[in-house]
Amino acid sequence: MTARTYAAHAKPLWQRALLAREFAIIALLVVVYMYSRSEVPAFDGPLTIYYLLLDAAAILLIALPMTMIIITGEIDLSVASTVALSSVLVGDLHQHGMSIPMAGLVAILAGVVCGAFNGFLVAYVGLPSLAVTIGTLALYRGIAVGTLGTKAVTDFPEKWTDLAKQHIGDSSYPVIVIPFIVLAILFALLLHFTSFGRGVYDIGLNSEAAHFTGVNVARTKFILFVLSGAVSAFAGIYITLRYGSARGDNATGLELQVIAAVLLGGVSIFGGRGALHGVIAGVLLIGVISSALRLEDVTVNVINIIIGLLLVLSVMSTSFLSLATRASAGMKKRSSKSSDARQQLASAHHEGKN
Amino acid sequence: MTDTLVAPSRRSTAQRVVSTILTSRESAIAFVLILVVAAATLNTNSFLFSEDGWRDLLLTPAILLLLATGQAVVIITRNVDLSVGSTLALTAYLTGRLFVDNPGIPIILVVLIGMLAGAGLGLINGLLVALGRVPALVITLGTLYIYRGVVLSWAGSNRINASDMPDGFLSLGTKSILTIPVLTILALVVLGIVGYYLRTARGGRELYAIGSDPDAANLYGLKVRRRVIGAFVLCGALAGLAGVVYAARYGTISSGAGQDIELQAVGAAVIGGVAIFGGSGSVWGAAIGAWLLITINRALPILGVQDFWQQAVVGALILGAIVLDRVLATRRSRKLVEARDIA
Amino acid sequence: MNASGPVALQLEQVRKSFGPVVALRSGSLTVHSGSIHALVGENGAGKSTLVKIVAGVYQRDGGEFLLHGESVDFSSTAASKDAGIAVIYQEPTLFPDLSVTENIFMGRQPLGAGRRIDRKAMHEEALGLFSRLGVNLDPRRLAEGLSIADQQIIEIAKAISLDASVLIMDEPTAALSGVEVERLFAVARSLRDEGRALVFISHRFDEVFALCDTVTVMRDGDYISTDPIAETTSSQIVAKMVGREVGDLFPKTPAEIGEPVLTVKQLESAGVFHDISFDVRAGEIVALAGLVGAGRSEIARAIFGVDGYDSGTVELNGKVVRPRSPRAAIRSGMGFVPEDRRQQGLVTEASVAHNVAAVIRSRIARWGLLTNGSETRTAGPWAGRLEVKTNALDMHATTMSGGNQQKVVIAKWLATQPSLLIIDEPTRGIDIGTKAEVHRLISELAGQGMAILMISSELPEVLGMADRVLVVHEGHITANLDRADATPESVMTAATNTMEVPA
Amino acid sequence: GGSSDGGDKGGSGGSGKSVSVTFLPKNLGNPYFDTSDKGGKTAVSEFGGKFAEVGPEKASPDAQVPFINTAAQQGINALVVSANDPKAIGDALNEARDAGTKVVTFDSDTDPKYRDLFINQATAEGIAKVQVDMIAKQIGDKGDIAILSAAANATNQNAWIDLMKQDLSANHPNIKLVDTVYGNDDDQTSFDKTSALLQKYPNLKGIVSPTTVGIAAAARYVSDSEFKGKVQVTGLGTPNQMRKYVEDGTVQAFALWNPEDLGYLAAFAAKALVDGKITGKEGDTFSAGKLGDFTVGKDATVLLGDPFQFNKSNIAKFNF
Ligand SMILES: Nc1ncnc2c1ncn2[C@@H]1O[C@H](COP(=O)(O)OP(=O)(O)OP(=O)(O)O)[C@@H](O)[C@H]1O
Ligand SMILES: Nc1ncnc2c1ncn2[C@@H]1O[C@H](COP(=O)(O)OP(=O)(O)OP(=O)(O)O)[C@@H](O)[C@H]1O
Ligand SMILES: [Mg+2]
Ligand SMILES: [Mg+2]
Repeated sequence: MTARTYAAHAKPLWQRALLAREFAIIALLVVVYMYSRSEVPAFDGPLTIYYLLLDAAAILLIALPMTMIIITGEIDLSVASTVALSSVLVGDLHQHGMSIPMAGLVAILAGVVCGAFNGFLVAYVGLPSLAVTIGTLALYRGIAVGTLGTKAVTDFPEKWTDLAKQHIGDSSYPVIVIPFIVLAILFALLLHFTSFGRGVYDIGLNSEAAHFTGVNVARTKFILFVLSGAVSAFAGIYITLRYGSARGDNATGLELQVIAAVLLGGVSIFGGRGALHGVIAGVLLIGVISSALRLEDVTVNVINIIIGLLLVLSVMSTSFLSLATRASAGMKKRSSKSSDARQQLASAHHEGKN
Repeated sequence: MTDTLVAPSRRSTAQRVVSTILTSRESAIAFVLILVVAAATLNTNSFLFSEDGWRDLLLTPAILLLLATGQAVVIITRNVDLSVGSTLALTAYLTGRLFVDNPGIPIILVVLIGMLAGAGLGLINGLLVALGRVPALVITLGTLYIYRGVVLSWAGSNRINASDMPDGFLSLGTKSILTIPVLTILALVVLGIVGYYLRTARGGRELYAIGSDPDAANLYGLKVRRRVIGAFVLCGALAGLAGVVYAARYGTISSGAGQDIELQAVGAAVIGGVAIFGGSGSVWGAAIGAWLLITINRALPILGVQDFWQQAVVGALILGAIVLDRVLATRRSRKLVEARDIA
Repeated sequence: MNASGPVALQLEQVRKSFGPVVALRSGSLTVHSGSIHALVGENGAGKSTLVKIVAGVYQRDGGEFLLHGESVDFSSTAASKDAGIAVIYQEPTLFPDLSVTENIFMGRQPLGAGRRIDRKAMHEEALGLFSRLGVNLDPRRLAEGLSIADQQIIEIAKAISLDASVLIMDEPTAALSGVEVERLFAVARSLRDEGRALVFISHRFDEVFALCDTVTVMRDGDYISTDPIAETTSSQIVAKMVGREVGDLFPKTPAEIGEPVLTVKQLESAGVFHDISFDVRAGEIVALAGLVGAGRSEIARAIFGVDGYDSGTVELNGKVVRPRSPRAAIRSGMGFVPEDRRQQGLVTEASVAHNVAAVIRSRIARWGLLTNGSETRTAGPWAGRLEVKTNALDMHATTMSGGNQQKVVIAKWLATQPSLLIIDEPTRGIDIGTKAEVHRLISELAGQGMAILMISSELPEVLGMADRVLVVHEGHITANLDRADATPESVMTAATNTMEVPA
Repeated sequence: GGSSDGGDKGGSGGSGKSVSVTFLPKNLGNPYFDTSDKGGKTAVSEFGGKFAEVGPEKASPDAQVPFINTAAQQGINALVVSANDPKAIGDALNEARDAGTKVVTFDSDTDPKYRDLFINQATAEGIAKVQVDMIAKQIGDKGDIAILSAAANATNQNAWIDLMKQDLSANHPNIKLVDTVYGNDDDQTSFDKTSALLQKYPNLKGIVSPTTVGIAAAARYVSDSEFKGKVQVTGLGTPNQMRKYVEDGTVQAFALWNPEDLGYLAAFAAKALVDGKITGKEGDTFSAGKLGDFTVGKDATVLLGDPFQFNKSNIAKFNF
């Protein structure tokens, strides 16, 4: 039998790159950045990039695991509460005489436990992640607030609080970008260049088919939630040191900021679609916009409106795009939820979600 | 929910009703609520047996009750509305502004305008979700920011004070009929109407059908989009009403009103047995869930639990509720599968 | 069974395609009031598509569609319902969270005072429908957890309660028992006698001949013929359906049968299947036959570890396979081509290369790292061996025809070089040409010593391909027939009769 | 280095030219700050500078930091800030100072090392004392009282509460402080906390709320409850918020300084710093427009004056 051979790609590289959604976000980021540099007073100063990265660092970090979780079609709303819990732990332990590295280690372990608890309920008990993490959002935050009560721990050694804000050499980049870059590379390798990462996409596109091809759906989700807990805890340590203050109400509302940025970065809330470079661009885009608007003395409310609009518009644009392509393919998409009740009974792994 | 197997049950209607009530999720939550009230009352008599204690027990949950009712309707259609807190802030501020800018404006008109404004915001959500085919979670996350930003820009640092609003309106916040606060009666009437509609009107049942299986609903020929939009409008209108109630109850309104209340509304619905993926649950359950959340918040300090721990208790409650649901559902379906062997 | 009433429903040259897949090329159908019209054709002939166009689920790309003589164009199922068309879809469309009564009356519940739903009247009406259909169902129970047969009954009750002038039933009997089928037929006849037009789709010829008065045959999206039932025979119909000699569809080549590869011992799963024991040898093709809903797919899923089971063991090449883990099954040397390739077999929104390499990707990774390039290089030869038709390996599987998709699924599993391949409904919804290719491939694989466990609802396929036939009925194996003993009669008896003693 | 003057990072720095002053309140949407910032704006326009008001939605330190950073980037001449945390925003403030911005805190201070000057509305002792005196008088110097504060770690509130406790135990042995609860400067939370307090302590005689949001919420709750007249509410509030409750008798008296004057003074102090007239040294003097001359005290602190008591007889004269 003379086997057929195939081209690897239907379209040339430049077309594939241009049509990708990530490209649009990166292009928008570049445009907004260039515009701000030339039009916004003081935006081209040396501090802009530094502060922008300091502010965005926590979101950038947490966005890494969040991207993967959303690609599997799940969501983690408890990240900011994990940040707070980790912050409170670092503070409390430090107050009781533990060194910062030790306290940080314990906090990361606590983050792993938080993530594992979410992951267990979602992946192995089969509960919807939206409901589970709304619950743990309140639970973890409650433990954080309860632990410190009225106190705020602020007497951190300067060695450590300075580290969180240090510049790399003489550059305008803060040191925190180093762990971020290391983690970003690891996550990018994991998501885009391993079999595990392929499984993550498969789960989001069709978790039933993934299960049938031997992807361990439950374990994959569990691991992602654990990663999310660990990275959130790390971000919690960073936030604590950066502000030199451990409080139960640190990072309130951060979860929605992370999710907004991830979605803006081109990840589909339905799962199965998205890439880390888009997400990073999404976070930075929000950072650049907020920073430029603040420099223009625009108040936070207007910034919020703009970010909200951007989010709605960007999501609508994907859905219109996909609607258009689907229409041109003449396909009526049947929902991924099987109409057959048997599968739901047969295995708890396939939680129907839309 | 009836647990009967394949063959028609031979039990009488009365028996069936009794057993349904006894085994329902709503009564389980109501039971927990009674326990909480009893424990707090044993500890401090005045929690229940004082004029103010009794009034607060009934009155404090009114706002969340309205929000949870609307939220439950949306969740039943397999959607969610995160923007209710921002909607509440907008309509609460609008209420105050109406009184400030139009002295002598009839109260009933203000209530209507508040509800209409809320309905309008709900309509925006509904249109974006139904026509844009974008998940409600994302859309309403976006409108949460946008609506909140609008109040902040509009109100700025302006605050509406009690002295800006007529006494007739403010007294709504505390007036009682037969010891039952007026606002509670209002919330209960709304709850009754919505609950009755969901249970006995065709449109209400269609909401359940849509949430149960949206594709089947389409195949069946139900007007899915219209109903989903309707659910969002209702939810918005109730959030609008909640805004008016907020103004009457608290008397001061700033742009930060109702921050973070959206997750409480979703939590109340979930605790009350509304499945997060639609199709089942009732507004009664959501209402009792709201009542429980608020009452626990009030009871904890009395029970000697520092109020810093309240949020943790709420979280544990939500998790307990969904895990319980899963356990019961698994048990029920196993029974149904095994029943096939016997049949 | 003759001169019936005026033409109720008429379709002429209706066309419909889904992207590159042409589902209907020239669909034509003329149904008279007061008659029961059979629509037959092989899997994928386009019957359901035709039905869905009538129902307003899909809009036709071209052609005529007349209802009671008037040209119509339904944009939604609501519109067709209003026009008096009731449809039972092939796949049940129930609301699992609602009671069976509500499922029947959704959107048109009887109303009492104050436009309030009159539950009592509704339940009574439902009970009336159930007794007419001869079933004993609690009108208040939830639809969740109903067996396929019961679900189908609800669909039927829903359709007949609509009081429609045109009633279309897409394989309503596939999961029903003999008695239930008889009841349905009685109801159908009485509806016909009331002057309604009925369309009946079934793969069972005995039913077609017992119930219908006219038959239309379709093949590959084309209209073939319409004949009065009295003037045709089943072999004529089969010939029209298939369009060529049946024989060359099943190029079974004898293979050397070796040692047992798969051994299943007393597999048990409450409510699903019971006491399942059998083995499959190297080079052997074993078919699981039975009615839809008999539990064959469930057995296969349990063996492969997609579902769990309560007790029993599965051994591959003498080693026990860990339950509930497809990974373990794959590692031990199993492959599984599932019945629903869009939902279970493929990630349709991913590329061909991604799908073909899906199972073996951890093997082709270097130092744990995987690139698109290495996937494409690995996938290419396997896609080529199966002659998958696509212009590039990064095309999404969404755009492919069913037959091509099936080839991708098979390529994916062949790439793992399994010692046992389980194939559920290997040729469902595949055109005739590809069908023969798939059959040839299965034979060839068996010839190379692979053990094959095949599940098929098509009797000719079972009889043509299998070395041995296991018949499943309600979760029990009711017959174990050698190729020589397997006849349509022996298989059908075992498939419908519980009393049969397992061989 | 408070006196470094490398302030040409893109702003319009340098004395003599127009001075840019940015007010950063604890949060937006707070009428107290609205009033004080209004005073600041008046002052800035009097000396012909450039005024801006920015701030976060929620009163939390991490939300204030980006605004401080922005001020540093803009190279504005002076930042007038009410701190949500004495330490958490400190480093950011110092960075802004390094970039040449003068930092004046008002209303709520940071650690002295993070700012050039603190404009104190009144001495903490004075504020604590006036509140203790008011409640003691209103409840007849005996009985249970509770405190409804703002956020659990608000600097100024906590300082006053500590001083009030000392004053109570030293001078008012028959008054018992039974609880301190936190309303987070949120209307709804403060309201519900009041309700919980009254339930938990049926014998409560008085509630002291050293925060404007808290006192209004407590008064609103009490005014409609069976406790009206039985439980006294006092503390720090603005006349407009409290007018209704003073008139209907729920509240006999409450205290506050004039927040508008506070902002006004802060702006002039900022200007004096920018112009190099003062450096924050004890004994420095500067003039603040219509308010007259002020002298810098210990720890680089400038005192506005004594708190003022509002009651039925004088409240009609005030509108802020
Ligand atoms: N939504 C869809 N998207 C793409 N292709 C489709 C879709 N629905 C049907 N097809 C294709 O159209 C063809 C006809 O399918 P159809 O379901 O009408 O066949 P059928 O005659 O009803 O078969 P069966 O006897 O198996 O029910 C098949 O090749 C099928 O794969
Ligand atoms: N709704 C349901 N919920 C749970 N179990 C069900 C349901 N419907 C059917 N089952 C069980 O699943 C078994 C078979 O289902 P299925 O239709 O997959 O069988 P099959 O023989 O593989 O048929 P097919 O020809 O469709 O492949 C039945 O014996 C029944 O007990
Ligand atoms: Mg079909
Ligand atoms: Mg099957």
